[in-house]
Amino acid sequence: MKSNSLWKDAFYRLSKDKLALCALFIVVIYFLVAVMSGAGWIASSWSQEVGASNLAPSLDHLFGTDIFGRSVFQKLIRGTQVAMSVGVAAAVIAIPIGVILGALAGYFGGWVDDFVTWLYTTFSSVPNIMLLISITLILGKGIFSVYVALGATSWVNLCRLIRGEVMKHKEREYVQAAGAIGGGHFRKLFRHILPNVGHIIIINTSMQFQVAIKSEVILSYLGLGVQGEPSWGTMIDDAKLELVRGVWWQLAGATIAMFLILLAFNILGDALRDALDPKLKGK
Amino acid sequence: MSSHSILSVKNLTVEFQTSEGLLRAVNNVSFDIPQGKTIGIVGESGSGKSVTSLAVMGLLQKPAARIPNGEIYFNGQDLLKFDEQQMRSLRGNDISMIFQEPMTSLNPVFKVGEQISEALRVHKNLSKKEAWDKAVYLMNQVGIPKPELSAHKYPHEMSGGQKQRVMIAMAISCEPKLLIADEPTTALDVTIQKQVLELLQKLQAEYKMSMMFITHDLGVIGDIADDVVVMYRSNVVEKNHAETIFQSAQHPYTKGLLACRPKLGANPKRLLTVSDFMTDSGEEKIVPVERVQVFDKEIELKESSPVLLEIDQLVTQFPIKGGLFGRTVDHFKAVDGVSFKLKKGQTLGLVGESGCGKTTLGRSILRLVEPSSGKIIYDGKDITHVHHEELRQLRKKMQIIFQDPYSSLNPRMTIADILMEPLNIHKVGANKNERFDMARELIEKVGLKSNHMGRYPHEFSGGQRQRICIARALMLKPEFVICDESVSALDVSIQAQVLNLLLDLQQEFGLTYIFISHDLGVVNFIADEVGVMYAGKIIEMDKASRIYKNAKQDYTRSLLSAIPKGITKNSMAPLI
Amino acid sequence: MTKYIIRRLLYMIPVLLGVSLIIFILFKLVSGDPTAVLLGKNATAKQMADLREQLGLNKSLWLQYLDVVKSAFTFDFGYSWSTKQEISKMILQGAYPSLCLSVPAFVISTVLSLLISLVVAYYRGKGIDLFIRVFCIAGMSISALAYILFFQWFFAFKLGWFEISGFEAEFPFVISYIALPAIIWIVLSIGPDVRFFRTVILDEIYQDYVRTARAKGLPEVTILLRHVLRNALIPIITYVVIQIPSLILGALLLENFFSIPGLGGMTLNALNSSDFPVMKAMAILSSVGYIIFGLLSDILYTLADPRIKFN
Amino acid sequence: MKAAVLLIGLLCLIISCSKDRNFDERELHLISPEKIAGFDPIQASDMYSGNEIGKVYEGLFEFHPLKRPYELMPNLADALPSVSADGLTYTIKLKQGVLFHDSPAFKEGKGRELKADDVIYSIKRLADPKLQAKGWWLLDDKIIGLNEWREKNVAAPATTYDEEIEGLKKIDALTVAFKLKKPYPQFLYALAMPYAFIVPKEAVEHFGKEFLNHPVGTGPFILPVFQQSNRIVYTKNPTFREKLYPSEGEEGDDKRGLLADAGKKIPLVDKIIVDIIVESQPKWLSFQKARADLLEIPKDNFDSAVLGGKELAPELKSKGIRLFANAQLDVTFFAFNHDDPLFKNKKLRQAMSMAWDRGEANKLFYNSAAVEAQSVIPPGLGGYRKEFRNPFIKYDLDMAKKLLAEAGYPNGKGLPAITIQTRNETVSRQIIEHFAKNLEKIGITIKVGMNTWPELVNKVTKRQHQMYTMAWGADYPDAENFLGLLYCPNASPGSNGSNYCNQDFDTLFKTATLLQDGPERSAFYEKLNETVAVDSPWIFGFHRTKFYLSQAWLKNFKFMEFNHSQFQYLNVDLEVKKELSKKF
Repeated sequence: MKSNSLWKDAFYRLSKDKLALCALFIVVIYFLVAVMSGAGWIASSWSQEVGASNLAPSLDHLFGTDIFGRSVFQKLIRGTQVAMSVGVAAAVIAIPIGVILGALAGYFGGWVDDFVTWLYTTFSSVPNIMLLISITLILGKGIFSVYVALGATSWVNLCRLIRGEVMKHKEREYVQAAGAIGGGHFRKLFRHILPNVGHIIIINTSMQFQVAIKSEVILSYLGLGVQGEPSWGTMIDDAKLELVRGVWWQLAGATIAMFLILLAFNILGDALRDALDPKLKGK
Repeated sequence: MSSHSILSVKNLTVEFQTSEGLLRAVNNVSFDIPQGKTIGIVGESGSGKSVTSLAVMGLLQKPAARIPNGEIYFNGQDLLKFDEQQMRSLRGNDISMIFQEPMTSLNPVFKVGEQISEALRVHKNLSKKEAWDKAVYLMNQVGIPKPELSAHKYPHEMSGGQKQRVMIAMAISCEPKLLIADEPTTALDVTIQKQVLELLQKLQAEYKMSMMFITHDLGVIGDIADDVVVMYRSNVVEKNHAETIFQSAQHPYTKGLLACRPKLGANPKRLLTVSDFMTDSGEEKIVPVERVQVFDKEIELKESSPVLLEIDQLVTQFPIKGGLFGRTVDHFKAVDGVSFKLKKGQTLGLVGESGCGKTTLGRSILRLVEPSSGKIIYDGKDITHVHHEELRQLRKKMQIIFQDPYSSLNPRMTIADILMEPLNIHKVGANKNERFDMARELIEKVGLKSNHMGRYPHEFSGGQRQRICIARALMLKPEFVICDESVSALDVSIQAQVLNLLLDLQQEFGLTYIFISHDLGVVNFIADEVGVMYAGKIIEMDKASRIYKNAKQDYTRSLLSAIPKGITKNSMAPLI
Repeated sequence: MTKYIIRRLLYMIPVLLGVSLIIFILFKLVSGDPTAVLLGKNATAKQMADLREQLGLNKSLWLQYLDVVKSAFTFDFGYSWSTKQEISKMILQGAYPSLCLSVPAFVISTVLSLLISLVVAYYRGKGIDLFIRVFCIAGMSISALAYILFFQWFFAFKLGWFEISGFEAEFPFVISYIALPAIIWIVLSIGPDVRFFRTVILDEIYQDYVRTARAKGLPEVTILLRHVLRNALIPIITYVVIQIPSLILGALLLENFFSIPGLGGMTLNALNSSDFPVMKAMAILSSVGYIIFGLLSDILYTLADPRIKFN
Repeated sequence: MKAAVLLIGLLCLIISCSKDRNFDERELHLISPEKIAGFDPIQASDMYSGNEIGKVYEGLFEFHPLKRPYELMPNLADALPSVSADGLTYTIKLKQGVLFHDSPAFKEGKGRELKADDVIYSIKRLADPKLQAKGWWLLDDKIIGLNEWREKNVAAPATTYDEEIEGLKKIDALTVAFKLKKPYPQFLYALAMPYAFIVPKEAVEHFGKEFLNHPVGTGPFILPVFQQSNRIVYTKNPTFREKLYPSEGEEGDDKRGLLADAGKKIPLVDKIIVDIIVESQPKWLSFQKARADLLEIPKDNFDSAVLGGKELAPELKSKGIRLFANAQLDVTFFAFNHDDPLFKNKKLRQAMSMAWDRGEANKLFYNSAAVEAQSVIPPGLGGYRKEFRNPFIKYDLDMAKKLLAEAGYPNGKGLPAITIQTRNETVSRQIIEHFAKNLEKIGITIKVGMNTWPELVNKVTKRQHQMYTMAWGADYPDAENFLGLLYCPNASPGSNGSNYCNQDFDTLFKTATLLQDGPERSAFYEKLNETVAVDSPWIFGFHRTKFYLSQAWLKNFKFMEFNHSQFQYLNVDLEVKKELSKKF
């Protein structure tokens, strides 16, 4: 019995897109690296000295060594964990808030909608960078605050998108039909509407992911990033002082590592949108 | 190639590169359009008729589409050998086209006057002023009132019919030799459809154009086409003079098409469909005689049955917001004091043009929209204000089938899930297996196969989806079903099948229907009693047969006269 | 329309109240007790207590919130804690350099992106489309910091094309100072812009009215520039206009690295010195900007799209 | 093609927009790494503000630009003061004919002469409770009647300056007498600090809250209006008094050419242009492009400027650039919070101190140019003894492990992770990372806590930290300024952020601070310094070295710790500049 859900369809389309597959491959690799270094299987000895201070890249040290003689390559690997976890955590925080608020507002309208609209208008009115910085300051430095800060700033966009989409779907006949067979609000919203706006969440998350990774760099530059763990942000921050004395490999390493994953996410995001957005289907 | 042909298509084949592989949309199609004549191309959706017209216009999406063989001669020149530059000077100038969907085919941000004058400025080198004047003249020609003013309007400020008139004005602006009309009236109400058809006829004569008229509804082109080409599954199955086609169609598919449209004044028990004439593989079937019989439906049958539904002075209004704080300043009455009674087992047809309030009425009765005043009495019980559990229980008895089979099924659910959902909600059936069996039983009743259960809605055609909708509505074994334009979006051939299905089901389950449609022909076929709605009110209500014979209101009569007769000018309807 | 504008302006009140609340809560928690910093390393406890009283930090929370609300509506921001300067004056002085950088960079990048996305849309699906898309995406996948460090070293120092850092208000000297940061800004924003514009334009290109235009025999370029662009402009306007208030905030990193005395650097300084009044002022200012330009974009939207009426 | 031409044309246009160099005027180009808040002397708490304020304002005394160790000389005062026998009354006579800058604040816009009243006004202003001066601590509880006057005005709607104060008396139009409550040997240093620079009442009243943007002083340069900008341009003060370049200095100064301008009227340059550049890359690049005459080398550019810690890179040498390396009067440290019972354990403190490889840190962070701190007092101040060695700063892992075991945490077992708070700067972070890496070897886990400056200060003053790291720079050349960091009454919120309390130390310190400068006091200081070192109240870090690079054409530069008045002595050799500029 052959059956093709829209998701399967989308992934079928995705699998035809070689560029997107490459991107997906890179993302998966990064995730694997992140998980493995998180579990301590690889790069667990990043804090060990492997050579003299600031050695240039060579076959022994792929990306050279940093000021303490630690392997930049190992730090890069370790930094992957921070970058990916920042993205995941931001999504884990932002998605429930954004989706629930957006769905409730879009579905029920009225004062619920007024309240949620007010909430996200207010939030989006305050400059993002200020929210980011002040939240990290409140919660104290460290990776956890970075998670929360990024989550707290990225739900807004998702909420707005979900709200709009739910409003659109609420009027669709299949939702009316669910009402006509006696389905309640809960069923209409969660069983019918939300699965149909799921692609928005996926697309948005893939976009937010790279925003999160980039924000980590800015926060690190401001000295508010992750501490006690190498992250790409702190590596680039180090580089701003090292570059003039010719130590370019930390910057190069972190930039390349970041470049690859951001590129992959961007391409994947585009491909996902093409594959999942029914509006573009068949074009 | 006959020398008097303006367009001559020879052995045209069009293929599309899709993710599933190569798809042949048009296969070895040949036909001619004689100078000054109209040729009708008929076929159901997906039969390749629109692709053919786009191939003629050179508007196929490259590189997805390719033409492996064939020739298209226009005025003796092979268009397929033209480059884009040459095609462009031809398009809108010598060959022009009208599309099905006037709502989206006009650019929403330009004034219609500008849009009409655009082609004139490109092809005829007219100045802005000259082109505008010509546009106003053309708008007058196509019968748009106050053309000077209307030229300044934006598309959204016009009705659907007017938009299609604008499209026509645009198409004829450069006095083309060939006009391609791709389902120009499908999206319009019947009355408007009739006007547009008349207009096209008039213009054709005036401008001495040739016309290629594409439709799924043979009935529509009865009045207008000289020759008819019937397409079925990418192939031309029959082409001949219109009269010949109507009188003695050769191909079973053509016969089916001719027979499937409900005809006024001749009420068969059920409609004939293509499948009555032809097997799935395309072989001819012998039509069983008893299915062709014509007789007036027995009315007295249900006279004695009890009243199931009584509507009393029902009003449904929507607030109009305004003022500084979005207060409600006024109300728009979509349903304005409607009353009627419906007996058990009967079918009430509600007809009216779009915006007359018929859909709101249907939803108000089901309490999907809250009525503002009046009473709904169902089975002797006032249900106007029941809530929660009571309302939920009511849903078991009252169901609705929506218009658009594409949007009324949740695209993320399998058919089994869709059909089992009402059972889940109302806790019918002991367990999942039992529910699944119930769903399977019904899906077979509506003419689908049980192995369809695991599929998703987008894997089905429009007609099949409507069957699924019907099955879903019947899952809870309701007594009363509202069919809201349930067949309007379907091709005529499919429409007939669905109508038959509805009748069969009514008989089997003893259902009571309210059947809402803009097509009086369809309503007349299916309903025992017909109510004509206009501006939120029922202006006339009578037995179906009587409405047809002696309508009291002018409005009703205009609706009646707009129904395509499905016959040519000089012949009566052939009945095989 | 007047009614609509008034209503939207009135909506500013609840939003501003909300913004004030967020700012108050965040910065109240962040800034904690600023007195130790404001008084320098040798401050005495007595002095700190006096200052707390002076700054109104001993007032009830409710009254302190009211102060924030008051300044949100009166635009009276008072004096900076750390520099003792009048904040409105600081903002006025910082706005010019910030705008000198952000406005040209913003305009150029928007126009350039639009041009690129039209080209990309014209050649959609072809090699050039893919190339430009990948190029844009690649451009936005590099951290701003990396661009700054490299461009400054290479273009300003090695090649000597631009001033390394600094700012001069006078024209035309200002160009040599802002050109490089502006270029970096453009490089950074072209990626997301092109990606958005391209999507919007492609959404339109597959609409029925484009087919109608083709059937009229219009050349592809005319269709793109006249029919498609005009419709695509509607979402583009919103996207562009809503970014304008962020121009006032300036570019934090760019201003810092190129020593442009703008509002970005000022905000950063304020954050680093717990200068609550300055942060408050900047947050309020950009929120008001956001609301006003939100309104403006809605009005432009309505002007660009005849289908939408004010209601 | 067209686009390319257009682009090149545009580029040429941009390049042509750069300003040409000025070789006709003696311009001094300087870089300041921090934003300047404003020009109010009483708020000038950091060195960089002090540098700017010192160009337009002057104090009664200043440090001699050439002599070392630092020596005070009269500036606005006519001579060093006469001090009463009990050391409590200082009588100071002012120079005659010193004019304030021309300003609209004065009658007819002409700057008037400096009077004794201005001195009294400026000191009162420092004490004004409404102004919350950052420099108040200098005079807090020092001058008779000043604290009472301050208290009285806390609640008053406006401060009244008219009231006479006993300790602050005008003797005649040009003479002031200060009466102190108790001996305050650092009093003259206090008067030499920017906080106590002299401002005219008229300007303060005329400009009101905007006074900080309209500096009106007596200094060698003028700045009519200060704008929040990243460039400050000063011009020579045309009405500046006859002040001459000193004709004597430290030994060898004449050989270094520092006395070439002896006897010339200062200031020696016509204009000073200060660019504020925060980030180190543009700073360094600007200097290399000759956009600045003097550069305090950002630590991390050291390698590319200097080879092997001594020599200048050849491409810099060839441009005539010179390197100056000078020990700073400062100390860096990791402070324990002695409130924390954990750190009452002396052996733990010592173990931690001995596990840190200071030699490596010196190499990594200070290019091996810093001096390892044995205790609090930096070299160059009375109380520092070169021979003194603190046994507990030696890098000795075995010893450290042993001490740790004795402290009750063998191999770090049972010891919780320790968080060190620091400022959110790259180098601070790296130093703690290095420290943490070292301590890991004996089994101690260190975590980093990054803070904005205000946060760090807050945590320290509120005692909400386990450990923190900071550097302390001298306010004036007296070891009291350093030893006070461990004085119990100074505990948080005072300057003793580690809340270290040691009764013996306190008693000794109290006695020492009342003594006037001299060998007796130095002996006291030495004792204090060396006994406290062994107790390891902090983990001592370094006394850092500051590096400056100067262009060949910059004359008379000599490193100064308290350099706010230094710039008037600098000179630019235009000939050399014109010649060398071709090389850039």
